[in-house]
Amino acid sequence: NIFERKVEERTPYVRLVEVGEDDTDPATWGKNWPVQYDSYKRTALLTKTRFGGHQGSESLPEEKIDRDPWLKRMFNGYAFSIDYRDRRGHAYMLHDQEETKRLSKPQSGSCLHCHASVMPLYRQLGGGDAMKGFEESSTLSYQEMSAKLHESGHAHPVSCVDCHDPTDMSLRVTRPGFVRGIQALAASDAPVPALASIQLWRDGKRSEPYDPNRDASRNEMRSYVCGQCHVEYYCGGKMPLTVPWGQGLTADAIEAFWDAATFPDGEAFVDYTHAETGAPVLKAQHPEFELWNQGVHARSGVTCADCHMPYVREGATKVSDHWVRSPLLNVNRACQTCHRTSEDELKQRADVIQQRNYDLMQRGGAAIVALIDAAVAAKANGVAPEVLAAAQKLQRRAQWRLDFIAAENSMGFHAPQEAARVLGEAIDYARQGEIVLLRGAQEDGEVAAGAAGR
Amino acid sequence: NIFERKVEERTPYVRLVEVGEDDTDPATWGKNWPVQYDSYKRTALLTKTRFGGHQGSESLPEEKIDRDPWLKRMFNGYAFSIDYRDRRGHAYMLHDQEETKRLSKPQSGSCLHCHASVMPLYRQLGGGDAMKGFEESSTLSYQEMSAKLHESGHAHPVSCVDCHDPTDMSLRVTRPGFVRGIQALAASDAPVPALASIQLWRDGKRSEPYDPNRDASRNEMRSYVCGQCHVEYYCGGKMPLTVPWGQGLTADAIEAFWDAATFPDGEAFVDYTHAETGAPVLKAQHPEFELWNQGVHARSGVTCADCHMPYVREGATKVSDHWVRSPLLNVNRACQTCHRTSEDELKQRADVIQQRNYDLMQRGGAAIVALIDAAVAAKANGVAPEVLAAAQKLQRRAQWRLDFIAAENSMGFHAPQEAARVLGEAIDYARQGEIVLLRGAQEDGEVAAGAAGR
Amino acid sequence: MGTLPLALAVCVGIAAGIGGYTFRYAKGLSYLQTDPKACVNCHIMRPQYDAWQKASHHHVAVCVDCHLPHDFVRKYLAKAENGWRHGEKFTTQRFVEPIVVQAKGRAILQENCLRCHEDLVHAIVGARAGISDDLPCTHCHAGVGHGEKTGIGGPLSNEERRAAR
Ligand code: HEC
Ligand code: HEC
Ligand code: HEC
Ligand code: HEC
Ligand code: HEC
Ligand code: HEC
Ligand code: HEC
Ligand code: HEC
Ligand code: HEC
Ligand code: HEC
Ligand code: HEC
Ligand code: HEC
Ligand code: HEC
Ligand code: HEC
Ligand SMILES: [Ca+2]
Ligand SMILES: [Ca+2]
Repeated sequence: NIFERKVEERTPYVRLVEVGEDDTDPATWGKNWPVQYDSYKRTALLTKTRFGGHQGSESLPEEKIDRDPWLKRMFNGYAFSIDYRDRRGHAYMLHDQEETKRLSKPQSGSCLHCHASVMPLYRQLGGGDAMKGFEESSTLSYQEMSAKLHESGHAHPVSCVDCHDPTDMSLRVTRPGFVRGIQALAASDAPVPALASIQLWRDGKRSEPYDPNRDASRNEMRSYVCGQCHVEYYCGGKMPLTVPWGQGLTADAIEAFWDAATFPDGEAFVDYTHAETGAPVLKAQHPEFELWNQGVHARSGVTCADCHMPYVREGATKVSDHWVRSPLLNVNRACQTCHRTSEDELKQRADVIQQRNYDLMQRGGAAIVALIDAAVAAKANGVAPEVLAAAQKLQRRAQWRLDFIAAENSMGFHAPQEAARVLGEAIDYARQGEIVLLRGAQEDGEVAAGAAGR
Repeated sequence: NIFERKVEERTPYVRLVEVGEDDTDPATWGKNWPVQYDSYKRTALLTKTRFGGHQGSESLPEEKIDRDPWLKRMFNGYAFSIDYRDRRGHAYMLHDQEETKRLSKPQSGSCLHCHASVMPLYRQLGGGDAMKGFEESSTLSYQEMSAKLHESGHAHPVSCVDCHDPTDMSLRVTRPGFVRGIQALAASDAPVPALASIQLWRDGKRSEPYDPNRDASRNEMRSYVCGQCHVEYYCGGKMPLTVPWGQGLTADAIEAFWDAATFPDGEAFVDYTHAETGAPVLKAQHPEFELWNQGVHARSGVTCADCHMPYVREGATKVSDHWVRSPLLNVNRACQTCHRTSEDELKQRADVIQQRNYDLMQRGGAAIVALIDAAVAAKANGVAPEVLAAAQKLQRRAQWRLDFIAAENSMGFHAPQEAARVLGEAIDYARQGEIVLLRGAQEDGEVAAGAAGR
Repeated sequence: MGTLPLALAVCVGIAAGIGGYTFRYAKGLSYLQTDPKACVNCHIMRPQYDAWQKASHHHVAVCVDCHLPHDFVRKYLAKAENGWRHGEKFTTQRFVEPIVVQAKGRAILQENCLRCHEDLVHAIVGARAGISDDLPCTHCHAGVGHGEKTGIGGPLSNEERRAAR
């Protein structure tokens, strides 16, 4: 093609020091890329927006479970009912994990998968094979793994090497959990309108499994690097860390995946048994990548980095702002290059979206509490087992959906309509559960159990 | 406004014949503006999309109440349970109104407000004063008014003169119902992020009431002309045609307006009493203008005409396509002029939005039917009056919200998240109503009635 | 502008088969000028012309700065090529509306963004970047030339003129 011309090859930086796969200390990389390093360090600053950043003191983010008591009620029987706080900047990820009272219950060594620059340790554990070390880690307790991490000298929060190839600084993903998850997604036939490279791979030979580092476009990598961690997961002792995308990325598809899943011991998959109702329920964690995928931004090729790491002019050059934070603190760069409207108007648009989502979510909170209350009462009155079972099934569906949006960190912004749809279903299932119990109490378990069947 | 640019070019024309306020026959105007007239006549063509246009035969659109039986159940006790069909092109508006079996019940003469080029008749009735004639019309029966219309020779569907000032062809609104509604909105302090001219008027002297024809921007007029008819209304015999915007344009604000409204005889406002449950309920009609106002398109200054009457290049000039129809039949002109993506992708985006809305709406239908069933059963078992009253209150809220989205004609597209939020609330209230009845049946009306209070 | 390239382009253009009619109508020679007015000799370019005047670059860049390649020979080849294609399409009215920059046109755009802004963006035009990259400048800066997307839909097609089902 006569129009092709090589862009003038020029190294965009001078390498003062060599960096390699085992250099997890960002300070070392900072010698070569001081601008990015400086902004990276700013993630230690306290940020705060209406729903984002964190409320609470510099020392400790606010307890979500105190702010929204229905969360605590929903998690009754699980460590999240002990301590569950606002998230904050990347600089804190390791510290905040080590501080959480959730560790008063046994936790898996795999917790470090997303809270530290853990790859060298995985390789060490697996005798050079990171995948092996990754599986190994789930058999260790958090405390054992944590000790090894500190010995190994790699006790850093997410670092340059986790997202960048040290040879050429291009983006790459490193996390085994994500790689397995995205490969399962590619192998499925779930629609992926926002991830073109997966469709391309599906249409191809499929001789080798989908490899994000080989097959994804640069633009997709700008979201994949975040998808390494900002995703729903199972991270307990009974099986290796699992990212549940084998049937798709929607709340419904992931629920179907967990419903079909079994532990190695053959038992049906479950996160915990609700302390008051006895329902075998699921826990959703920060499905940012999953929800974003359902939105029109994702469909339009707008990536996490576009909004959370917008380019910023630094003197004579433009660099990616590594101060990963709420875009609402940065609307002119994070939104206005694409949206030609006032900063104020853009903030209001986001706020309207978040307010609607917040209201519907609180409605869901009231509904789930009512269901739990009804179940407790019904048990006290000796409700028929099949009636209770039907109600428990509905509680599982309702909680999953409510938690999916409550645990997601954009207060619905990443996919406004989808988030509202999921909350609408959550409310319906919670109320249906209550109805099943009330009908049951009227001595017709039949009808009730029937009514509950999907 | 950034979109003003899109409407700058004016089409030159030669006036072959004079047209005035009483020229309701579009053929006359067509002599001056043949291109617009040609496309205007195309509204007689049968159009069909997945959710838009109309299913059914050339002769008669499909019955909505047969396709979705829960609609029929919801409307039990009201004329809409007799006959309620898909809408179709403007050319049919008068014919379809004259054909509907809803006329087997007494209907107001004001029905013609939005189905015919009725202004000359209003002036005639009011002895020159259209506003007076407009009020007069509500005291006449549909049949009386219809007879006058045909005598008067103005029996045409919406015509040029209804949207255009014959002196200079500029847009103008003519319908008294709309003018009163928008003036009440302006006088209120409800937020109007999408209607800048109202905010301007509010910030001004307010010496005279807001006048859309004087105060609105040209871009706003591109939606106002449609807002003359594509709005929620009361159109019965007990008071003049009312457009209920005195507290705002959201489903909640309009509900609050009706809840506070009374008929001249002092009775509380109600559309009908549900035949099975006895609930005093509301009927929502095509709130396109209201829902559109809640969406990001409206906030961005994207008007009805932009999508439903896109500019079409005619040689060196451009004209507005007067073949008002579904934009999904016209994506390259209706969407691609603003969106940098393929026709196929845009169709899919709209389809995903509509599918989610459809699913949630069907869920709402199941919930409302369950509530009505429960009420019937409870009445049979002699439920306590205060319990029934509480359930009826909830039925009114639930039906209003469900109908607001079901009667709206874009299947949620005009404001996807808001539509889902409203449906989520509808489901919640319907289920709460059922719960109140079941609890009531357990001999504790107290709790129940309490639980129902907002 | 020198006569050699002009002659060259005209030859190429004519050889490429520009109908005399179009050439007169559209002042096909306009393809050998840099004056934006030359582009609006085709009313079809009017929306972009109007929008360009209100966009951020109108005082620093004209149409050809962004839409035509800038090394000598290819510039005139492209002009002739476009001149022929646009002209041909314009006379036959066979083109998709709203007009949208095609892949080739996008590559030229990207190249021109870099031509003027290389110093600023060298840091972000990383290893996996370049003009064949899927993260072009217009991913974020689509508005630099014309602000919001411009262009209008074409006239009703024959299918549409017949019943629409
Ligand atoms: C179109 C812009 C946009 C895109 C794309 C986007 N986000 Fe966001 N994100 C936002 C906004 C706006 C918020 C709300 C921030 C707030 O409430 O202060 C948010 C919130 C968040 C939060 C919580 C931030 C805080 O300060 O608490 C996280 C975490 C997050 N997003 C991660 C992601 C990830 C991971 C992706 C990609 C899979 C992504 N986002 C894609 C705009 C975006
Ligand atoms: C290795 C795991 C990991 C990766 C990779 C990662 N994050 Fe995070 N992110 C976290 C953790 C853990 C936290 C919470 C830290 C805390 O609360 O102490 C967090 C917090 C955040 C926040 C909240 C910041 C605030 O001020 O509240 C945002 C926004 C965010 N991440 C976005 C992103 C984006 C965008 C990417 C990709 C460019 C990304 N993250 C990549 C693990 C990760
Ligand atoms: C797949 C990635 C991943 C895994 C595995 C993971 N986390 Fe996190 N964690 C995150 C992200 C992303 C955030 C920030 C978003 C949020 O807070 O919802 C976070 C936030 C946190 C926080 C701060 C907010 C809070 O919840 O109080 C704590 C504490 C935490 N994680 C502890 C743990 C523990 C303990 C485990 C192991 C059971 C674990 N994490 C496993 C990704 C992960
Ligand atoms: C959570 C993921 C993540 C981490 C951690 C991270 N980066 Fe980046 N970095 C990105 C993304 C995303 C880009 C944009 C790359 C692109 O657009 O191709 C980027 C771009 C860069 C670039 C290319 C120029 C530019 O600014 O766009 C450099 C250099 C860079 N990062 C250096 C660093 C250094 C040094 C560190 C550690 C101090 C670091 N990065 C940590 C995600 C990360
Ligand atoms: C790289 C480009 C880009 C960036 C950055 C971006 N957007 Fe968007 N935004 C889009 C596109 C594309 C759409 C889809 C509609 C369209 O095609 O214009 C969209 C749609 C939206 C919508 C309507 C759809 C929805 O999901 O509600 C809102 C609201 C919005 N953006 C707000 C924001 C805000 C706030 C930010 C910053 C936090 C932002 N956008 C950042 C490109 C972007
Ligand atoms: C951004 C584009 C857009 C705007 C602005 C818009 N609409 Fe729509 N409208 C649509 C789409 C898309 C549909 C769905 C059509 C379908 O399902 O076939 C629709 C459907 C409709 C329908 C039903 C059409 C049919 O074929 O059944 C009506 C009536 C309607 N809109 C009226 C309005 C009115 C009145 C306004 C302004 C108050 C408006 N629309 C603003 C895009 C728009
Ligand atoms: C005078 C009242 C009136 C005005 C003004 C009006 N409409 Fe309508 N519109 C109707 C009626 C009545 C129907 C239904 C006709 C039928 O079903 O027979 C309708 C139908 C439609 C449909 C459905 C067409 C189809 O193919 O299904 C669309 C779309 C629509 N209108 C959009 C608009 C837009 C956009 C405007 C403003 C430019 C507008 N209308 C102005 C009364 C009006
Ligand atoms: C404020 C304007 C307005 C008033 C008043 C009004 N209509 Fe309509 N009517 C519309 C619009 C807009 C449509 C098309 C959208 C739709 O079908 O939902 C429509 C559609 C219809 C249709 C075709 C679809 C259907 O419902 O079967 C009939 C029949 C109809 N109206 C009858 C009536 C009757 C009878 C009255 C008086 C009680 C009336 N209209 C009053 C605006 C109005
Ligand atoms: C339901 C409302 C409505 C009706 C009825 C209507 N028009 Fe229009 N017309 C519009 C709108 C909206 C525009 C766009 C005006 C603008 O952008 O300022 C328009 C524009 C025009 C223009 C200006 C040039 C152009 O095409 O934009 C002419 C001329 C015109 N209409 C003629 C007619 C004729 C003749 C009739 C009757 C056969 C008619 N109109 C019926 C709404 C209507
Ligand atoms: C006159 C310009 C214009 C037209 C015409 C238009 N849009 Fe948009 N659209 C926008 C703007 C502006 C936004 C808001 C996001 C942004 O700022 O880019 C948007 C947002 C959207 C969104 C995301 C927000 C939401 O409500 O879901 C979708 C989907 C969309 N448009 C589809 C369409 C379709 C389909 C059509 C044609 C039927 C259409 N648009 C016509 C300008 C337009
Ligand atoms: C600063 C660079 C720049 C200048 C100067 C410029 N354009 Fe463009 N032009 C663009 C970009 C970027 C696009 C693609 C816009 C998009 O992707 O929506 C474009 C698109 C177009 C298109 C295709 C329509 C479309 O939306 O894809 C035409 C035609 C066009 N330009 C003509 C012109 C004409 C004529 C002039 C001079 C009056 C001009 N351009 C000046 C950058 C420019
Ligand atoms: C002979 C009439 C005519 C003239 C003169 C003209 N154009 Fe065009 N232009 C067209 C037509 C017709 C198209 C649509 C061609 C197509 O769709 O392949 C077009 C398309 C374009 C496109 C987008 C299509 C693509 O392939 O990317 C750009 C950019 C463009 N013209 C720029 C210009 C510039 C710059 C000038 C002046 C130097 C110019 N045009 C002069 C008729 C013309
Ligand atoms: C002929 C040289 C030239 C070309 C070609 C050019 N630019 Fe520029 N651009 C400039 C100059 C000079 C400025 C500074 C203008 C000013 O300060 O007002 C500028 C300013 C900008 C700005 C900042 C102002 C704004 O609009 O936000 C952006 C962004 C930009 N250019 C992007 C681009 C992109 C993207 C392209 C390719 C589509 C491009 N430029 C093509 C010369 C050029
Ligand atoms: C992912 C989004 C994105 C992409 C891709 C992108 N930019 Fe930018 N660009 C931005 C943002 C955000 C700013 C604002 C930076 C600031 O305000 O500090 C910017 C600023 C600029 C400026 C103005 C700098 C100034 O303040 O004077 C120019 C010029 C520019 N970009 C050119 C380009 C060119 C050329 C390309 C392609 C090589 C490009 N951009 C690609 C997001 C992007
Ligand atoms: Ca989980
Ligand atoms: Ca009504």
